[in-house]
Formats: sequence, C-alpha cells, structure tokens
Amino acid sequence: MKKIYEFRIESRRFINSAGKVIATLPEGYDAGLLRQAYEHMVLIRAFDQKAIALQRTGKIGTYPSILGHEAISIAAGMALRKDDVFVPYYRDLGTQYLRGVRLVEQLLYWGGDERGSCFAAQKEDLPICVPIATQFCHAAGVASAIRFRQQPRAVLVSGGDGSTSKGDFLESLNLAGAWQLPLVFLIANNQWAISTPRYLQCHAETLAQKAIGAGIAGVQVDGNDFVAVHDSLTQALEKARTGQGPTLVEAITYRLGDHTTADDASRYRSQDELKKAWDEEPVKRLRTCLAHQNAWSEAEEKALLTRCKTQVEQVVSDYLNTPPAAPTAMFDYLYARLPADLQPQYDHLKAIRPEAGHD
Amino acid sequence: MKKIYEFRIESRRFINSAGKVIATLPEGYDAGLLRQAYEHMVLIRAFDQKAIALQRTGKIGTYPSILGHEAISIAAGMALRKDDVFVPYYRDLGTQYLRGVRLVEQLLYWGGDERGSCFAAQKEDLPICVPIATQFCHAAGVASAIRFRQQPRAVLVSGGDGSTSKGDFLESLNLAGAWQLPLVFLIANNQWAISTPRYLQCHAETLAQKAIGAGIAGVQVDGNDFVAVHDSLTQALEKARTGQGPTLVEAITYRLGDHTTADDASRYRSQDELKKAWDEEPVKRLRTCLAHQNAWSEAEEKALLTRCKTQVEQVVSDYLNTPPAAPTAMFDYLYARLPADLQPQYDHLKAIRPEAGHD
Amino acid sequence: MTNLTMVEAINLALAHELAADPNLLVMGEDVGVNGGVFRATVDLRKTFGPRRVVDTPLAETMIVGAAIGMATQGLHPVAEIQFMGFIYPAMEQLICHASRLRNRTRGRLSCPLVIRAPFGGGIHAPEHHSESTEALLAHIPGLRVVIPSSPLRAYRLLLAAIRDPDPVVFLEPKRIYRAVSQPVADDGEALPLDTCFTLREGDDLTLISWGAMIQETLKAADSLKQQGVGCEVIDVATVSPLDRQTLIASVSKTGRALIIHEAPGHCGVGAEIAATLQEHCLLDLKAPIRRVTGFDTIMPYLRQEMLYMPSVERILGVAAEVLDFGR
Amino acid sequence: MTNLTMVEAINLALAHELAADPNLLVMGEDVGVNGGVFRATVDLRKTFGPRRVVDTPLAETMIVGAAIGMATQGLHPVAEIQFMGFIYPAMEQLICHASRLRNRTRGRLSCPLVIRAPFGGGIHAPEHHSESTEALLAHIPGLRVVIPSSPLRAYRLLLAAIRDPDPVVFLEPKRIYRAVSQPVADDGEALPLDTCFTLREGDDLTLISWGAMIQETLKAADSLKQQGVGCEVIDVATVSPLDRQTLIASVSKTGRALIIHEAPGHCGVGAEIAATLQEHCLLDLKAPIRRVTGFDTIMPYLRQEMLYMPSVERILGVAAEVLDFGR
Ligand SMILES: Cc1ncc(C[n+]2csc(CCOP(=O)(O)OP(=O)(O)O)c2C)c(N)n1
Ligand SMILES: Cc1ncc(C[n+]2csc(CCOP(=O)(O)OP(=O)(O)O)c2C)c(N)n1
Ligand SMILES: [Mg+2]
Ligand SMILES: [Mg+2]
Repeated sequence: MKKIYEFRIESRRFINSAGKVIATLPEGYDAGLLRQAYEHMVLIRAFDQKAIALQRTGKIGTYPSILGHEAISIAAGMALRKDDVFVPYYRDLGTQYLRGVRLVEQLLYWGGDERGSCFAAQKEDLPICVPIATQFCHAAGVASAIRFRQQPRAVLVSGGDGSTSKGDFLESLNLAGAWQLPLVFLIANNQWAISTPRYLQCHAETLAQKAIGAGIAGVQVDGNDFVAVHDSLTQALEKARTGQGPTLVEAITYRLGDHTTADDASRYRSQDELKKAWDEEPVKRLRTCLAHQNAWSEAEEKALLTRCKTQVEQVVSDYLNTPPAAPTAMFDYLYARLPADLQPQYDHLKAIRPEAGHD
Repeated sequence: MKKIYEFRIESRRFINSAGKVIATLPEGYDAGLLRQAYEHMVLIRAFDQKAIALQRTGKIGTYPSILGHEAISIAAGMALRKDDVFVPYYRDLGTQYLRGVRLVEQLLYWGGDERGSCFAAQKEDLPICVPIATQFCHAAGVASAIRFRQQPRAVLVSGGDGSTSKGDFLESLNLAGAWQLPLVFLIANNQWAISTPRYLQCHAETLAQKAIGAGIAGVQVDGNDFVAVHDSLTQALEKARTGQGPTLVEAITYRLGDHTTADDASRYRSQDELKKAWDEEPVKRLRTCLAHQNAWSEAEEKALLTRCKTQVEQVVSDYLNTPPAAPTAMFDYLYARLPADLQPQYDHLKAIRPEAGHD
Repeated sequence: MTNLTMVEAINLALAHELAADPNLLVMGEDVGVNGGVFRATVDLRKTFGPRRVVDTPLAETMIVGAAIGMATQGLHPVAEIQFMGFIYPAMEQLICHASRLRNRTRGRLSCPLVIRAPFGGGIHAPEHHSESTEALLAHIPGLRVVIPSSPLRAYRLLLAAIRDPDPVVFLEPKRIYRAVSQPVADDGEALPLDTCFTLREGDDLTLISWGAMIQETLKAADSLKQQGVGCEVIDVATVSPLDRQTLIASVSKTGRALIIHEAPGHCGVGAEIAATLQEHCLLDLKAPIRRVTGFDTIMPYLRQEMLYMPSVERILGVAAEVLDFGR
Repeated sequence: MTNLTMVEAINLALAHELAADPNLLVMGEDVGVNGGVFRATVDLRKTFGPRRVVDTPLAETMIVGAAIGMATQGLHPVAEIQFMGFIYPAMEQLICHASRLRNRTRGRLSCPLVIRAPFGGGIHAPEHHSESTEALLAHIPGLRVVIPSSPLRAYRLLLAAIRDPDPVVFLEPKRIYRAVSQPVADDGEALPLDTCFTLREGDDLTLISWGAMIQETLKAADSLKQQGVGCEVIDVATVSPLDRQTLIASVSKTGRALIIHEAPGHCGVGAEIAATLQEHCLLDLKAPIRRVTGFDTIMPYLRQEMLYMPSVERILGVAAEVLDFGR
C-alpha cells in the first residue's frame, strides 16, 4: 500500500532580461514605484563602485561588492515596513541603506571601525554578520520575540547560496516552521560562494525547495527582476505579519564582481559566463523597462548620476573626517560595566596608548 | 511567467497492524526469510528486557531500550552486506548484533567499560554515537572514502526523529547529494525525542521530505512492518552500491519504553497513546503474519523463547565475569604513543591506583 | 525557611524571576512538560504556561542563536543545554555573537541571556555526560562563567546571572544537585557575580576550587585541620571574570596554595589561577602552587570515572607535598 | 635550494605528501580551483586532480566530521578551515570525536587527520578573521595543536602533522605567511611534534612565544641584547602536548621568564606555561613569570588591531620590570 505526498515550488519572473514585461504586473507596480526603485539601485551601485576604489587606495579594508545584487537589495528594503526587523549578512548594502543605516556607517564598518554598527538611525536591525548562516538563528530569535509579544511585525533575514549548506540555516528554517514564526528567509543565490559554484554546493534543482523539509512555503524568483523580488517579499512579509507563517524566497542573480576586494574571480570562472551574466543584470534591465514605458529619459539618467555622485562624495568626506575612536573603546562596550578584574588592563592600555597608537 | 518544480514522497507498507498482507510482497519475502527476521527480533527484545533489569539492579548504567524498534533494527541488519559499513546511533541493538557486535560488548558499553566498542568481530563499523546527529557527518566521510576508492559498497547511518532537527544531519544530507555518496540515511521516527513529540520537532508532514532540499531520494515506510523497512533499505543500499546516489528512509514506529532507564515517560505521554502504539508493535505483527501463513506454531514460539533465554543468560554471565580494565587504560589509547608530557601523569595514576580504585 | 537541594534552589530561582520579570522565558530541550531531565524546571510550565517555558527542537546551535536574537529584542531567555557535553554546537554562537554583540554595536544592542548547563562527573552517566570544560568558556572575552557550589549560592548566583545585562554561562555541578541541602529563603536576594567566596579561614594553606569539587576540598580541609593545618578554602564561583584580589590576598597570607578542579589540568582554569598567584605573590610563596585536577585524558566511562577525578586522597597527597616543601 | 615564504612552504609540504601518500586528500572551502584564499593549496588540484584536492560545500561541522569518517577508512584527510574564526562549528566534532575515536574504540579505529587553519591578527582583515584561540584546542585531550613560526618549520611540522597517526590541528600564523622567506629544501624531512625550538640561547631572561609573535619576540631580544641582556628565545611550536622539559630547563637557568602571545591572557596557553614553570622552577625564579598577551577583550577591527596585539614596546616594557624585579 502506498500513500503519496506532493510538493511544488514555483519560479517567478515578470520582466525579462530585455526589460520586457512578460507577465501582467501585480497591482501597484506603476512607473512611479519602478522609478523610485531604479534611483535607489543606481545610487547604491555608485556607492559600491566608490567603496571598491576606497579599498584600492587603502582608505577602507576588504570590501564585498554588491554588483548584481541591486534589485534584490533594494526590493527587500522597499518591501519591509519601518517596524519590521532586518537581519542582514554582509552583502545587503541596499537594504540596509533603505532601513536607515547611513552610508558613512558602511564605510566606517568596512574601514575597520566598530562605530559602523551603531546605526544612529536604526535601533533594532542587527549588524552585518560575518560568520556564514549564524544570522539565521538570530532572526529566528527576533521573530520568536515578536511572536512572544504578539506584535504584527515581520523579520527578514538574508544570506547567500553558500549559506544554505550550513546547518544553522536549516535549524532556523526548521524552527521557523515548528513555531510558525513571522520570518522570511531571503537567499541571494548569486551562483558563487567565493570560488565554489552553486552546483557544487547542493544537488537540488532549487534552493527554495529546502523549505519543504521544514514544512514551510518556498518560492524562487528572478533576482534581477525588481518586480518579482519585491512582489514575492511583500506577500511573504504580509503573510508573516498576519500570523500565516514563514517563507523561504530564493532570488536568482549573479555576483558580477569579485567575492571581495581580496578575491580574483578570474582564477575560477570564465569571461564568457561573466559576459552572459551581464546581459541579465538588474539595473539596466529596469532602466530599459522604464524607457519602454517612456518613463525614463537620458536627461533624467544624467541628472540622477550627478546627484548620486555628489551624495557619494559627501559620504566619503564625512567618512574621512570622522575622528578616530579612543583606544580604550575596546573595553568600553565589552560588558555593561567594566569588571574590576579588567581595570588594570584598561589602565595599562590608556598608559601605553601614545606609543602603541602608531598603526 | 511561472515555472513549477514538483516533488513526491511515497509512504510504503505491506503488512498491517493485524499482520495481514495488504499489498503483494516483493519477491523473496517467503516464510523462511520472515521466520529468520522474527527470531532475531525476539532475541533482541529478550536481551533488551534483560538489559533493563541489569540497570535496575545496578549492574549496568543508563540504558536506552529498543522496544518498538525491533523491525527497523533487524531489517537494517539483514539488508546490509558484510562489506557495507554501518554507522549507528545509540538505539541500534539489533542492527549491531547482526553486524557482529557481540551482545556482551553491548553490556560492557552500557556498563561503563570502553571495551564495549572494541567490536572483536566487526572492524569497520563505527561505535555507538551519543552526541545527536554527529554520526551523520562520519557516515558521509566513510561514504566519501568508499567513493574515493570506487568500491561497490554502501554505508548505512541511523538516527532518530529528533536528530533531523540538528544542523549536522542536514549538512550531511546535503553533502551526500552534492557528492552523490553511496550513503543511506535511516531515520527511526519513534514519535519522541525524550519528552519532545514529533510535531514539536518539525512542521513537515514527513521527515522523509527533508531529502528534497538536498536533491536526493526520500521515502517513508511503516517501521513496524519488517518487509517495508527491509525492502526499502535493500533497494536504497543497492542503489548506493551501484553509484545511483543516496537515499533517506524514514521508518515510522513508536518508542514503547522510556527514553532510557533514567527517564519516566509517564510524565509526558498518555497511557492511551501508549496502548494504541502497542497495537502496532512489530514483533507480534510479524508473528501473526507468519501464523496466518501457518509458518509459525505455539511450540516453535516456546522453543524460541527458551533458546533466547539461555543465550541471554550466557551473555550476562560472560559480562559479569569480564575482568575489569587496568586503570591506566585511560592513557593507553589516547594517542598512538603516549606523549612524554603525559608520562608523569601515567606514573602517578599507576601509583595511586590501589587506594583510588574503590569506586 | 525550607531545606532545599541545589536543583530545587535553581528551580526556585527560575520561578522567582519568571514571576518577577515578564520578559524572562525558559527554553531548551525537555524543559517544559518533562520539567528537565534533572527536574530543574519542573512545574514551571504548569505555573507560567507554554509561552514562558518553551520546549525547543533538538538543535543547540539554534537554541543559543535564537536566544541571542530574543535578547536583542529585550527578552531575557534562560536557555538550558541538557548537558555541558552538548554545548559545543553552540560555541560559534557564544564566541562570535553572544559575547560580542554589545561590543560590536557599541552598546546599541546587548545580550542579556543565561545559558544553564549541568556539568561534571560522578553520576555514572553515559559518555559525554560528565564533562567539565569551563576553561573553554572562561577564555571567551565578553562572557561570564558562573559555577555555584551550594544550594544557597545556586539560588543567589542564578538570580544574579539572570539580572545581569550581559551573557552568562551558568554551570551546575550535577553531582551535588541533590547531595547536600540547606535552608534557602525565596527572598530574591542576589549575590555579586565576580567575587570568590571564602568558605573557611586559615593561615597555613589556601585550597582553591569550585563546583562539586568543593565537597572533596572541604573534606580535605577537615582532615588537614585534625593534623593541625589551618586551611583557607575559597570557592572561586565565577571563573570569568575572575576575582583575583581575594585569591591573591589569601595566598599572600598563607604562602601556600593548592588548586583543585575536575577538568583536565592542561590549560584548565587552575593554570590561570596559578599563573596569577605566582605573579602577585612570588615573594610570599613558601612552596610552588600545585594543581590537583582531572588527568589530561578523556574522562573514562562510569567504571573508572572516580579514578579520573580528584579524590580527597589525591588532594591530601599533594597538600602534604606542598606543606613539606623546603622542610 | 629555493627561498620560500611560509605559505609556499606549506604548499610544498602538501604537494610532497600528496605525491608520497595515495591515501592523502586535501579538502575544504575554495581549496581546489581557487587554490585557497591564501593560495596555500594553489596548483595542487592541477597536479593531483579533483579526486585528491576537493572543494566542499560551505559547512565546517561537516568538513571536520566527514574528515573523521574518512580517517576511519584509512584515508589521511588534510582539511582546511578558511580562517580559525570559523572553526567553532567544528568544535563538537573535534572534542567529541576526532580526539576520542582511538580511545573510545580502544585502538580499533583511529583518526589520522590534519585540520589546517590560518590564525592570528595583523593583516587588516574583517571581523572574525584575526582570532588566536589556540587555548580552546590545547585544552582538548587527544588532539595535537601545532603552530609553526618559520617557513622551514612550517614545511617540516606540517609533514610531521600529516604523518602523525592522531588528529592534529595545524594553526598557520597568516601575518607571516609572506613576511619572511628562507631556503627550504623539499627533502621530506619532518620535525618531532612535541618539542620546543630554542631560537636563541641566553642566560638572563627566557622569552617564550609561538607563531607570528616570534617576530616581535626576536626583535625584543635584539634590543635587549644591545642593553647587554642575554635572552633565550623559545618557540613553543606545539602547544599541546607541551614540551615542558625544555621550558623548565631554560627558566631554571635564567630565573626569569616572559611569555608572549596574541590571544587574550585569561586562560590562555601562557597561563599553563607560567603555572608549570613556577611549579618546577620556584626556587630558581628571580622574578615573577610575566605574560604579554592580547587584552582580555574582543580583538578590535583593523583600525585598532595593532593596539590590541603585543608590540615590541610592550614586550620591552614588561621585560624591564622582570629584569628590575627585586633590584
Ligand atoms: C562559517 C564561515 N565559514 C567560512 C567563511 C568564509 N567565507 C566568507 S564568504 C564565503 C562564501 C559565502 O558565499 P554565499 O553564502 O553564497 O554568499 P555570497 O558571498 O556569495 O553573497 C565564505 C566561505 C565565513 N565567513 N563563515
Ligand atoms: C547534541 C545532543 N544534544 C542533546 C542530547 C541529549 N539527548 C540524548 S537522546 C535525545 C533525544 C533524541 O531523540 P531522537 O533523535 O528522536 O532519538 P530517540 O532517542 O528517540 O531514538 C537527547 C535530546 C544529545 N545526546 N546530544
Ligand atoms: Mg553566493
Ligand atoms: Mg525519537
């Protein structure tokens, strides 16, 4: 005797790589909204390029470019409500920007200054998370707290394709299902985990189907299609806020840059593959789509680029003019109050500060 | 535009709780094979009951009963080939027995003597694993070694329903898929992880569907039906040996005893539920099935029980007559050769042994 | 005022804070309906409901990681790890996040959580159920590691741990969960989190220990007393941050020190204490500071575990050497 | 004989053993086509093929756990953990299995594997990429923890680690991956795994260190020499098991010792060494044994990391106190 259980994973796309609308757009995706998204995407790409330049000239440390992630990153930021909570990984520049994390804080963080995670204008979101997949557990905890207090809020947590191989991602997915948490998992599948291609990471056709093992909803979207990402996240987040459970969203894109400024992707992937990926990239796609609707002009493009340039220059000078932190800061936030046992070390550091300061 | 991915998980059963054959048995499941299985199941149940008694009288330490796992445990042992490798957890008495692990070694292990994992007659199988789910990674490694050497062998690893919530289970499942390892995962879903019921562990309808996220085959079977378990494992192991990839088999049963002798299940589950579970239990089911075929008589039952009793008594006296290990054994196997740095501690232990020996 | 065992005192402290602090929740494997495998959380779910006392799936990484996320939202999770031998899947979360969140965000977020775990040997449990790896946790800056050695200190230190604004690992010496009982009033009084406790005063030899080993240490002090040796017995209680001053003051006075712990000696917490004492008391030392510890090998299974752990006899043997040194 | 950097010497040792031992395989994240994020495994895949040099999915628990399973089948996996800051997911496998398998099975199975991980600060890397938590590993009985401090010792100690029948964690001081180079012959000669290396002989002060800090230690020794102070410089190299005899012999001679390491001082390996030295050399000590270590706080981000780590100045400052003690 046999019983059969069946499962389905849907893959969604509205705007193709030529910027053509190939499926009727959901309500609300008018030129106004798309222009707004486009302007955000252009800004973070401009900032991203500047950040890479700053690393090259030694003004900041290792930096992970978001080139290719613009649609995912901005769509996530626009889909979130102010009182939702965002739990990022290290390639979420656009989302963090829309959450109120100042661009100067990004430069401070990647420039090796802890104050970059102070988030003057964003109290609840978690800081950038470096140990792969550990952030998913935190997000499950934040979502549990929201459920504990029965608040109509959602949590969005993000990670890369590589992060789906690590146990804590799956433990969090499982908890989200078991506790029906108001939590949305966003996997930015950019085909690479440093030099490890997607197919070496997992044998499954989609990463979205990892949701099935946790008994939660999963969907795959074209991560270079702003509308597909934004619409799927908006639905998933609303589901979460209204107690209808968690969702896993896999957004397919391509990491157009090196893994970080410390990486050289030409060692492990072909120019061909990269060229093909550029045909799919999200910024040009959205611009063409707007142009088709006569909703974007060359003049507007020019003006936007100038605005972005000035804004980014301002951020850079704010960054370069930020006075250094006190050496003793390394003790000031270790505990709420410095334990007596550490006072001598604190005093010693204060004493040697001048001569050891040269770094 | 939408694309749909579809997945199916099958649930299999041949013999129902009344011992009635409800689906045509696969080839080879004649009375001879079933009688053999039945006799093994009765023996390990007899041993299991004795082990519990030994714990009650302080002759061994905490012990986890396999009551209710007999069909799974014996089917696994019978499905494995001699040159396959078995990676057990702590509730695999029957499988280990058929693999050549002597019952006296089981008593030594649970009696607190490391020699219980020497396995005089089983060189390759791994020892009992206590930290939940860690064994899955080892099995993936063993299977990788077999693939590395292109041997026609398979690895079987087992764990409980609770173990499927822990990250390393899913990391191993994912590796098995990514590397197409000759590995079969056997999940003994006995509905409880100590006091945690299956539904609190995971929101998915089946545990077998966790295979989908790793892109491997998954199947659910009635774990109280020897034929369903044995047939599914035999197929899965053959697939593995012939390079056709890994399989996850979820076997549904019920933990009829306490979690261990240190547990009292009456604190957290109802007599009702337990009574119902007894109607499903595997030993009686197989006996009734054989009786229906006139392949088992009262006389044979009597004779079998006496044989089992004598065999178990013999094991117990062998155990009780095993001379204690040398105290210094705690150093003898730490490294291949005792590092010079530890020699003084070794000598000290030797020196204090007499007075500290009283335990 | 009723006599309580340590495990009862822990249960009492949890109940006290669950009643006092609406943001507190107790979570872990089998802590709910079952009341914990050692009964430390017994009846809490009945009293405070499934929202406050939560059974989790079997996943230690997630238990600690989720507790961290909860803490960033102002909850005060008290998570149980069923045995210290199963805390290792949570090391990444403890080292990379719990201990760092406040520092990483310059105080914007913090991590006021408690991880409770029974630890230590001597209860004839299976493999991995008898570990004492407090040194691994003590080496992590930003964590507090607290170990009670009596029912009353268990009650008061656990209250302190829960009320502390930073992450605390609270290790419970399960060998003495029920071995001793003493009057414990449910007065909600907490003890300070970074001071040693001087259990006996004496001028000849300082005996330093913590957790269950305090039992053997006190027995050794008794029999030394009969030999006319006055022992100062100090319960370290908080292995990180450490109260060095109390230890230094005592050894400056006695000039002789013996450190006793269950964990392997190599790179154990005893090493830190000995290193500190020689640095600050060198000129007062009448003998080398010695350690009586578990051997530097795997804790044996139950047949031989008592052979592994420091016994009163081993303590007395080394104490004699310390007292005779240079004589 | 060519001049090699440490990372080149490591690559050479891996190539040497891949050629010599058909059971050896190199595995980890990005070790294959990419040749490792520090290029330690560069070209190995080209030379030995994808069967011997394997890129794994991103899962450290599984990398170490699978390596253990391979080892039980007689393979000799050399697994890379990309940075020591990411080894924590593997702690459970290291503590519960790699270190115990031989003991658990009374020698029936063993675990001849090597876990390589770059460690330490000073390369201006992001958070979690600069850790020195060797003390956590040194406290685990059954493991060996080996740390080279020069290209030649890296080559010879890695060969020894690979050939050793037990699990070895091989920590590579990435700050000096390329800082120094020296002639290294590919002669397949291994060094012993549990001896310290005396890099300088001297009678006045013993400087004890390992890994990248050997650089600052030698610089300090140089400037002390100019002040007429003869320093004995010892590279511990194998922090577990430890070669206590060499350390004790040196400090019995000099009567003064200074231990330098990057890791936080509290419960660091330096504590074990200081505790050992005072126990065995008390009567020879002319001054307390001191430690110059990373502060007991979170390693700061790159702007301040050099402030955190022991500098030549800090070493000289404390050395002066040790030399002046009691004068
Ligand atoms: C636990 C852990 N292991 C290894 C690393 C090193 N590492 C940093 S990023 C990365 C690849 C991550 O790839 P993916 O998850 O796909 O994210 P992407 O960088 O492609 O956006 C690795 C291995 C880490 N940060 N954490
Ligand atoms: C990592 C880890 N965490 C916790 C435990 C304690 N523990 C032992 S058995 C068990 C429940 C396991 O349940 P399941 O996986 O369903 O197997 P079963 O005992 O039911 O056969 C727990 C939590 C452990 N052994 N290892
Ligand atoms: Mg990626
Ligand atoms: Mg179970």
